[in-house]
Amino acid sequence: MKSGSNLEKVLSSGHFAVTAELGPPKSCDPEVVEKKAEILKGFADAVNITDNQTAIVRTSSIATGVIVARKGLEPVVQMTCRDRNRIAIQSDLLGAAALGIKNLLCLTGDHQSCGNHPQARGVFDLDAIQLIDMVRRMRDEKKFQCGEEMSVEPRFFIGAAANPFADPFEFQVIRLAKKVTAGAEFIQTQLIYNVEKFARWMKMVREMGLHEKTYILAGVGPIKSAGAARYMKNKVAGMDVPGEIVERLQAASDPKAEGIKLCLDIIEQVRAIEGVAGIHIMAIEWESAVPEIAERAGLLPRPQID
Amino acid sequence: MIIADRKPFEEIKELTSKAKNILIAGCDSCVAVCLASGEKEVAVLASELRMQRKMDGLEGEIEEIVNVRQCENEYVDAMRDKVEKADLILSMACGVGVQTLAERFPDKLAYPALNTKFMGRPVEPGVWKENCEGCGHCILHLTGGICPVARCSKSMLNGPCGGSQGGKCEVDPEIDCGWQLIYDRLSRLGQLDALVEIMLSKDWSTSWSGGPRRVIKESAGV
Amino acid sequence: MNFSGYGTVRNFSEMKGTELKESSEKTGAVLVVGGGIAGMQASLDLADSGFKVYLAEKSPFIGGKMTQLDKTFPTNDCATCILTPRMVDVAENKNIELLVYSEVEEIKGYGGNFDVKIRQKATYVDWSKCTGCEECVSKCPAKIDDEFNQGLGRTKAISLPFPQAVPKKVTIKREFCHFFLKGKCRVCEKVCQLGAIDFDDQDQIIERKVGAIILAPGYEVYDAHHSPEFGFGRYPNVVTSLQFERLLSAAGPTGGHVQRPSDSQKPKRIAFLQCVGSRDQDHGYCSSVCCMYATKEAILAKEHDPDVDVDIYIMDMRAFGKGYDDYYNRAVEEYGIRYIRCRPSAIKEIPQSKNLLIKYQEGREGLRTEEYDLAILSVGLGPGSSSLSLSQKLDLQLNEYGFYQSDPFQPLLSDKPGVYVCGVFTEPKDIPESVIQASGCAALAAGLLAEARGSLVLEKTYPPEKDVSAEEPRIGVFVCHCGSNIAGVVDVNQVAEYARSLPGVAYVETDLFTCAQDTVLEMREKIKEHNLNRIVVSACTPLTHAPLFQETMQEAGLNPYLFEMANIRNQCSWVHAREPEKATEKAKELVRMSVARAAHLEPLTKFPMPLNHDALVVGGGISGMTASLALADQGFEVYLVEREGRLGGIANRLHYVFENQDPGELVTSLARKVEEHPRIHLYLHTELKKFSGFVGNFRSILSRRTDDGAGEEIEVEHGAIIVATGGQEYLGPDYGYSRDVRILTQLELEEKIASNGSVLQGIKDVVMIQCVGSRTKVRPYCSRICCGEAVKNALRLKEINPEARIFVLYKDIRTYGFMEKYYTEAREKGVIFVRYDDEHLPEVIVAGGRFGPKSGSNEHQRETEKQAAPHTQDMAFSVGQPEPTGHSTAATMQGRGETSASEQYWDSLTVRFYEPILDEMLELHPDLLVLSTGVVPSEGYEELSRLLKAPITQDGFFLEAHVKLRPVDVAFEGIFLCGLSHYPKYIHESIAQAQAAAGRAATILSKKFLEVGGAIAEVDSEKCVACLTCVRVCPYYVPIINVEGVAQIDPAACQGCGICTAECPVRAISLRHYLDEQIIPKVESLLAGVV
Amino acid sequence: MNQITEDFEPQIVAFCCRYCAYAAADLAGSSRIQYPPNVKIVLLPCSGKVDELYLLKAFEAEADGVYVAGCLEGTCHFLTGNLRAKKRVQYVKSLLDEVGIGGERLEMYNLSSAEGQRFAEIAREMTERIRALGPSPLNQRKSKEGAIK
Repeated sequence: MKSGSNLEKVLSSGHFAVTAELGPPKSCDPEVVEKKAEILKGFADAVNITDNQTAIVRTSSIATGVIVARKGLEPVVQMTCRDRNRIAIQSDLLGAAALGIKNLLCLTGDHQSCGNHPQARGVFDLDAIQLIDMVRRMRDEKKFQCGEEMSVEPRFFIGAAANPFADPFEFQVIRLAKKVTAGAEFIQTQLIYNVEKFARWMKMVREMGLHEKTYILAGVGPIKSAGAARYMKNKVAGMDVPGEIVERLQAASDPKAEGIKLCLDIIEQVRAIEGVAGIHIMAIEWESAVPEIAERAGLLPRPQID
Repeated sequence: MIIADRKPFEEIKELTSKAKNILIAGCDSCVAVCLASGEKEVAVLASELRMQRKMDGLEGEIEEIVNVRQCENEYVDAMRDKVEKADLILSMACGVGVQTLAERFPDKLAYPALNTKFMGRPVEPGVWKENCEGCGHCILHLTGGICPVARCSKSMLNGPCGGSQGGKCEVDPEIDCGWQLIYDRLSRLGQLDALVEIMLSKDWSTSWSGGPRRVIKESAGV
Repeated sequence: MNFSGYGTVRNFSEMKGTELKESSEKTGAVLVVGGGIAGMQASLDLADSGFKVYLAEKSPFIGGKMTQLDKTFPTNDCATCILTPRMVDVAENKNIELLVYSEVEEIKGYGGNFDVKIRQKATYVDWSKCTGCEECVSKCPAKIDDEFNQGLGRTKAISLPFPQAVPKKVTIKREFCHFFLKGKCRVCEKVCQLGAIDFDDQDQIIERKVGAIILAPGYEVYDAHHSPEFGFGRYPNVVTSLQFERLLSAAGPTGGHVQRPSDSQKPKRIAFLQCVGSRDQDHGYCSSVCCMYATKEAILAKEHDPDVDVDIYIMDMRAFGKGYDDYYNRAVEEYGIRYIRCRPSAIKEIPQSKNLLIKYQEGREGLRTEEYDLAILSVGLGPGSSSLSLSQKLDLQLNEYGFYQSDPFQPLLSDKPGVYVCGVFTEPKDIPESVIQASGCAALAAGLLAEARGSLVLEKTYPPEKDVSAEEPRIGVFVCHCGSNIAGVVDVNQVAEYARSLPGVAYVETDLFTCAQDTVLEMREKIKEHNLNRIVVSACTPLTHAPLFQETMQEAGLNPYLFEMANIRNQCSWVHAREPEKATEKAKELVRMSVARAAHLEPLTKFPMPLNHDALVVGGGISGMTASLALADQGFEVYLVEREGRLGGIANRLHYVFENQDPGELVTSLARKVEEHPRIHLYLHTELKKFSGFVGNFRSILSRRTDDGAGEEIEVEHGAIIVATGGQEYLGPDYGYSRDVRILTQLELEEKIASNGSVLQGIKDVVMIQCVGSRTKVRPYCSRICCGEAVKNALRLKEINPEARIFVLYKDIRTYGFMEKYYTEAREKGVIFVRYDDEHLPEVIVAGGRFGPKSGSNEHQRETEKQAAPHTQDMAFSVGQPEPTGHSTAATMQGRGETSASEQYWDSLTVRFYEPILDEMLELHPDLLVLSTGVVPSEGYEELSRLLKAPITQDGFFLEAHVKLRPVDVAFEGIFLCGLSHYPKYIHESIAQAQAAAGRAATILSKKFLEVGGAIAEVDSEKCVACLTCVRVCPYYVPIINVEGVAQIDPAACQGCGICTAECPVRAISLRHYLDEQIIPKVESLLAGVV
Repeated sequence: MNQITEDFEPQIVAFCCRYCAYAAADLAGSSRIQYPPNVKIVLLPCSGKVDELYLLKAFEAEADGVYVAGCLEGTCHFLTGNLRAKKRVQYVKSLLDEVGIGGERLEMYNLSSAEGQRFAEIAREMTERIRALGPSPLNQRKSKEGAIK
């Protein structure tokens, strides 16, 4: 055990893991977080707390993670390289560990131009791989990035993201390998709507044996409407939403119900792919859908491991 | 070379509104080659200002001068006669030129008429793109001759982010994904292996982050 | 080149000393008969390469039929815009004697020495006095139909044919003149203040000695009265295409408003009837241009009024030239012009509305009737009015249609040595083909008379030029009354008075006609008397009159660039006639502007630049060999480079043409001549590797593969280069090609027929598919020769086995010109032609699958598609083809849809296609399927294009400088094109174009020096920052960054447009004669109000 | 204001290429097509010779309107000159807008040498346009003339 987190336990004991996502509010109201945590509690092994997702300012992911943990739900704190240099990141990680955070997802981060402060200077002192490497050395070698030693090390279960739909396709697998080498113990993927392409990607992952070195959680999520699907298809970089999906939602009499049905179909398909160790359900601002999805996908109850 | 672009006239009008005699100083170096300065752009701006000032009832003369490089003391010093007659030097050089003027003529106002943008090159007539941000430690030998520091929006060193799609950057589909270009070029050269290596944290102290920099060539010292 | 005339070299006599001259027994002059575009081109090429030219034209102006055109296809270039400068060049050329209103009376002698008599008709106007002011025209009481406007407008018995006419002189038409008819009037004589009218004028006989004669007498359009079924002359709203051209023209009788004659209303529905006077029983030939001009006129009608509906009744759309199919496609897709595949037999008029009814057959539905407001008869091209008498005088035999049909392998030669033929005289053809033939004739005549080159050309000498550089401006202002043309509106004296007050003006006078002979003579004296160093003529337009005054200045020892004109007639008195006071004010302003510019003018001199007189020819096919011989025969050294180890190119695979000659023999005889010619240096196994320099002084590196495989590099210097890199057969995988030995290309069939025709005797059923690899999405161009190939081979097969059934599946049969008769013959002999279109493509079924044409929406396809391997094994097909069980091999026309189970015939060859008249799918099992595959450029064309800076079209063919008037020149000067590298074409067309390329190259190579300088761009190397802007913007690729690291503009190549000067960010480039210091003061002086 | 507009005779400079626009102006003359006398032509070899500075200098010298006339697009005697001119005219229009003179006082036209009628139309169109806009804000000719008188 690297961290002793619930998520790490679930995965290492061979269970099919379920993680969800919880977006902090654009305010400092803790009740919003608490409400969402209550909804998700018992339906996921851990929940990701996003770090100023899409470069929009929100409550800090570490603080939100602590609130969530108080509610009895295990957080996966996300950490991006956009807003902090290596000094700030290390400092924040020490703080997070001191507050009991055990899971860390390391990301480069969406570009500041995507968010609500496009004039901000992007830091990008490190990239995601360099971040993973740094966190692993902090934990395993008890060293700061500069090489200095520390007495008590932060013990994180280190995660990273992967996007099977970005280009160049083949290179994304190489990049995954680099992340694994750097120290990524679990991987959460971009939202999957093109299962065929994901399966091809997984094939390459398996060929490189990466699925044996890291836990791969397939990113899934319900879509509320054909309009939302079309938006993701056309406007969101790094997303691959096939036309049939848009058409399927378009044709549905109750698009929301169809969106959940679609998500369940995809879960069923990705579960069958060798090397997929769990799913990561992204239902941002639709957290209430997570229990239904977990239930109908037959993923309940969640295992309790001591 | 250094690529620059003229400031909007509205802004130049503001900058010059209090001055009487104005000397517009162009530079025949990088900024002329990227068509932001040189005798012609100086004359165009001078003509615009003369007309605007006449309409606004402002007095004074607009003079024009262009020198070889506005970032060299000797060339700038040769402007002295004309500078003396002016209240304001409106520089159509890059930021380096403006600062040279300010330094050589400590009692004169030297204002910029251009926005200095980046180091780059023309990719087609009328279009210039950024290639180098002067980070101080070149790694082009590792990345197929394409700079990830300047040409990746996040200066990532280990490959593209998840926003790379169809060879384009998530920031703007007009921007090529620098990493796609690196990948394509190394794959053409059969050197994709190089990308498997993890590139560790970059030493940014050689860049602007290390404070204003200088280069010393001992042998060139007089 | 500019209009001033200083661009022409006057130093030919210096060439007498060069090695080009051997003896002077032949006469170094040429008679060109016909002043249309072909005659003008031949005259200019010869005059520019050291020969005296007499240009005889029967009408009172030059320019021919093209002067009447509004626009030209496929670029919609304005005909006047491109033609007028050319006419002015002819008129100004010192070595061309213009004999207009003249006809050949008698020709005696032989090649090298002819004596010709020319009758110059009486004009009843002394042209040495006439200034073209047209005062007489406005007063003449005899109104007549305007011939130039095809009778749609009115003119006078004394008139200028049209405003831009060259020469700009009036002529009295005796048959309409009141004085000649009734014995009194003479109004013109009274109003002419120059005394130019001469009622006693007589025809003159002019005698000249010439070494060669070029016949370019042109054509007449078919007289539509001879087809009474269409009602021309009876129904007012039936007009000819040439009349419609005048209605479209902004300078035409209606000012460019399309109106129907009966009521001057805008037509809403227009019909074109094609082939009126072509492709009928009396005219067994195709006029070659009508499909395209009708398309052009239809497009223009649509541009005039987008709401108009245009239908074109057509049999085949013959868009066989470069860019033509694209133009046709745009007509259909962008303009919505409807092409109806039918030939109506008559037009009927509705008497009340004067609308017109046309009946036509549509598919199986039978007759339909359409109603139109206006019907246009696309009249064909018939023999010229003087063709017959001319041919009789020379004892030349015209063909059944009245054209002089030449030998396809010697297309520009007549039967009479020393007499060359070009233009529509030999066959109906379009402008570029006429221009090509004319340049080719020039080359051949120059070859015949090579030894006499330079013996008769004029060198005009002027007194030494006065150095005015140190002088203050002393400007002489000459204000012209132009009779009453200016003075009737503008107060000329007030203008003159005002001019005296302007700074720098030393002398002012007013003239009745400044351009009158005696005034011009006096101007010389005034220049000397008043020590003038700048001249401003305030009169008409510099476009026509500057050369006259500039020459006068030179005669007075003043540099001709110290001249400026104020256009107070065309741009003032004529256009402000109702506002005399304002016009006078404006005239003063125009004079003020001209004086301001004149004060800043500087003298410019031209200087001689030495050049290399050798030529490099790339490509040793028929075109390359022909071009080489045409140059070598003129005395130039030629380096001929061929990539392969053998001369002949694609022609090595051709075996016969329609007229039965053998291209193989042609190749053999050309190759022998090339190899034996002392001036041709042949390099086989050699390619062009490097190329640099400018017109007159190129340097190339050739790379030759040697036997040891090492290769060697050869450096050659040359003054011009001819690209003759040819083309190759398209060999795509369409229609199952390369999958079955029974599927051949036309060339493969031709080889078969020629080598072993007897094996084909048993062939019963043959299908030919046209447009394979042509007119597709990937290759949208027409390969021009495939229809002829198919008809030619079909006729051969019919000869071998008259019982053979031959089906030709085609989109349009494009047997233009005299080839039409072979198409007719093929149909008479039972060859079946079935039309298909893009919606109904034929399908071929062989073992291995079903095949259509390669459909190509994918842009990358062209790059990636591989040429299918041609058959390497000897073709095993013969009578004993595998017989499908239970069926005869004979084509079974099964009909009706999908019923046949083609799988049954797995070993048979099946062709399925749609038959439009029956409206049914048919299926054939031919013994032979012949694919009429197109022509594609030779490999390496892209690299060559980059090397030469010679642009290519998107289809890969080299792009000429102007599609109509410069068809063998490349925009980058000194490079010329011919043969298939330019576009697919027949052998006779390649030969003519190769000779034309030689003729054009000779205009450079024959000069002892290139005269360069004048109004060209110049770089101030001190200011240049080598930013490359000029290099990138020059449309002629002239500027380079030289070894000193600054821009350099070759004075011989600069065209003087000034684009680079306006782009240069450091203002390092200036265009002489249009300096900023000359232009800006001109503008400022206008606005300064008072100088 | 109306009073001024009626009295106002704009000074308009037309930069014309030799091969088409200038020839069209000549043809308008030969055809005696009438147009207002406010337009004064400056002859250039090609519309591509027209420099941004020529246009600005004309306005600086108090022209009320300026236009450039070249060959029809695609048929420039010098291949691309008229397209270059078009871009420069567009650019100077934006400069004139910035300065406050107004880009609508400058225009680019294309016509063939056979279009004398079109030349006259353009001259009319431009004169009417400038007349409606009134004198250039820089135009002080009236007062100068007054002073001279």
